[in-house]
Amino acid sequence: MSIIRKVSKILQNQNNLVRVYSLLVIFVIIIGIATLPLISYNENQLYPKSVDMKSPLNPYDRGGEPFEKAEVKAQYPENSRYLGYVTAYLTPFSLFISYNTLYAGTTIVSHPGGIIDEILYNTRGLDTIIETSILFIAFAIAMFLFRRNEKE
Amino acid sequence: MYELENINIEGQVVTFIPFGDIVGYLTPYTAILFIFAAVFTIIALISKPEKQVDIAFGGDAYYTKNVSVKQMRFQRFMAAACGLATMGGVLSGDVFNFTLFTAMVGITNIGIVASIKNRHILDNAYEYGILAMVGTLPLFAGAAIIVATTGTLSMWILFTPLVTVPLVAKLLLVIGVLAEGMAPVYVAKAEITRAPGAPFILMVHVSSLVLFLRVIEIVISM
Amino acid sequence: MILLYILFAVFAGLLFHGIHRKVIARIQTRPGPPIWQEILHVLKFSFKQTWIPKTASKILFMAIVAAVIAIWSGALYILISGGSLLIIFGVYLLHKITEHGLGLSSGSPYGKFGAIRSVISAASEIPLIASIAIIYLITGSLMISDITAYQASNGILLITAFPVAIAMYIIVLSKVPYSPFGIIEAKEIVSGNKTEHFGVWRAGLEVGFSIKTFVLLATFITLFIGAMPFWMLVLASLILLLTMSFVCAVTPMLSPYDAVTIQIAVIIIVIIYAGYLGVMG
Amino acid sequence: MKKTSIKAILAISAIICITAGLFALEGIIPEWLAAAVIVVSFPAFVISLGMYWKESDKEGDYPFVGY
Repeated sequence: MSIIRKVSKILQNQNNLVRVYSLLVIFVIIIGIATLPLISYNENQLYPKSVDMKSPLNPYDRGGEPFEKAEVKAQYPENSRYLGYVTAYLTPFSLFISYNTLYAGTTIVSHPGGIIDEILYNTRGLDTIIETSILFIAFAIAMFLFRRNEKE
Repeated sequence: MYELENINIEGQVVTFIPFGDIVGYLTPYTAILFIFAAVFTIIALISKPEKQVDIAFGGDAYYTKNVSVKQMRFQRFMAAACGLATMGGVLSGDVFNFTLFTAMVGITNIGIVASIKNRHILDNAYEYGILAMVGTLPLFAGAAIIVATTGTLSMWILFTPLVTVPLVAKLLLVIGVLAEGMAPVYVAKAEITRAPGAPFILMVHVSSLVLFLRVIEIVISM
Repeated sequence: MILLYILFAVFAGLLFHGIHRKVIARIQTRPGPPIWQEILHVLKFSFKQTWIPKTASKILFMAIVAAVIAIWSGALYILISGGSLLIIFGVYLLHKITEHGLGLSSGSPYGKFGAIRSVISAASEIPLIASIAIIYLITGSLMISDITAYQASNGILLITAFPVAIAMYIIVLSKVPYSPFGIIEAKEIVSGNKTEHFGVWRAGLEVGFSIKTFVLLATFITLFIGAMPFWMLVLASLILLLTMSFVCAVTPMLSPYDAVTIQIAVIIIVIIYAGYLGVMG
Repeated sequence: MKKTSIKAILAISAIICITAGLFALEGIIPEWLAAAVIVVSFPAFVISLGMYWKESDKEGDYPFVGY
């Protein structure tokens, strides 16, 4: 059996698919580690992030008072006319949590209306829409598969 | 207002669409991809699935497989979502936005074949789905390394010669799209092609190949 | 002007297919058909009774034929006007999609096998053609007009970028009829993905494929040898085709996954070459 | 499809192809626009030409399924 036959025998088995791909990823990561000295962190970040351990909204705290304007950086400010408004809008319940505990930030993702992030809604709104669309698609598939054996 | 600095690769910007910080654009190259994806999405929406002919072995008989209306509706919905995600990925002018659209294509591709009751196809769809999930790691890692080393995600800035994007980030992006769309060896995807519902199955290929074309353009330009 | 070019490319491409068949036959010591056989084929097909198979997905069945002609006419315009090489690369990939669609749309088992093989071969053909990105590393531009200008001053790319030329040669080779890599139209699956497209549909497909052959050969010549007058371009394409006819005549068709493996081996060579270019500056 | 509608498509696509080509030659419309128009109308021309010559009136049948 020639070497070509041997290689194609490995490649044509779909159970090896993830293994072959992992080899590819490992190869790229080795290149990445080898070129690590050439890569440096850029201090001048467009979306700066500082974690304030004292804030109850940590790590989601973008600064600014609710209903007031805050300093927010954007790549193209001319496209976001309401830049900086509604930096952190909290529902009354979330406001209550943030006044009384230090852990509102850890629960924000788990209850609705916790925080409306200005960066997401004004400057990167399209991302928010796609993220939720991906979730919806996943739910639609799961729902269809769950109910497909039901009789009408 | 927005201009690509290097027009040697794909020509001048024809039009742009600003969504806040995400400014999508079309050049002659991406416009062709966009039109192609749009045409095939429309075909998937308006055409009925084919009836696959199968031969019963051991005799002269053959029979046709019919796609049920319920299954066709779901496949059509997924094909439309897949087409929209593809068009979004082609239009996008932001690296993170592009990776999100790519991840969405990976999920809808599984959705298109998920409704088929055929063990062989589902086995392969499972392997392919695992790969699509594994592929999100290099995909988003690539975008993360780009934002860490350059401080921005906008392609308008990244395509200028002043900004250097590390090689590893480019490679990670490419192999991420490979896994979401076409897989290194394509074997599972080739078996998925056996599923009935040709106009919808075709969207699996349209989305992955068009996004591969787009990522090549992004990587060369960066 | 573009209309004349398209009409010329249709006839030149069909004639190329005929010459290709003739040369293969002569190498295999057969008389072979006359060189205008493929033109006669197209005429014959367009005068045949035509319908759409009952099991087919009708709109897809028809639209795919139009798509094949449309994308390659577009590629021809890009090649002549010296546009972006990326667009021709894109059209090549869109052609892969139409190949899948051709086979899937009819519902015939043979068409389906052709489509599956087309998907398998996409695994290696697509990364292979992506190696034209290396040309950007060398010339600093992907516009065909810039690449020919670069070759006029710095020597032809066939010599200076030999591994990429090999990759492109294999790409063009896998798209000519009777190629060792042409697994989608192997005889054991009748006519592969074209099986159910008969009559007018086949005539339309042959028109599209003839433009495709012409564009791919002319792209290779322009890309690796440089700009030349149009009649010389056609002549050089013909000589390139003759080399491919020799390869096709003396090699058997590979089994599907072996074709993929061989192409992957070429990809690895190209990647090593890219790494070498990157290290050397 | 009816023969008359095929005839109409054939005539319209042929006229569009030729006028686009002539207009580009005269410089009335830019060349890329002419190319785009021709790319869309040329396939319609080729297919409708064949259909005009010989399109069957009878319904389709089942595809070739082997010997």
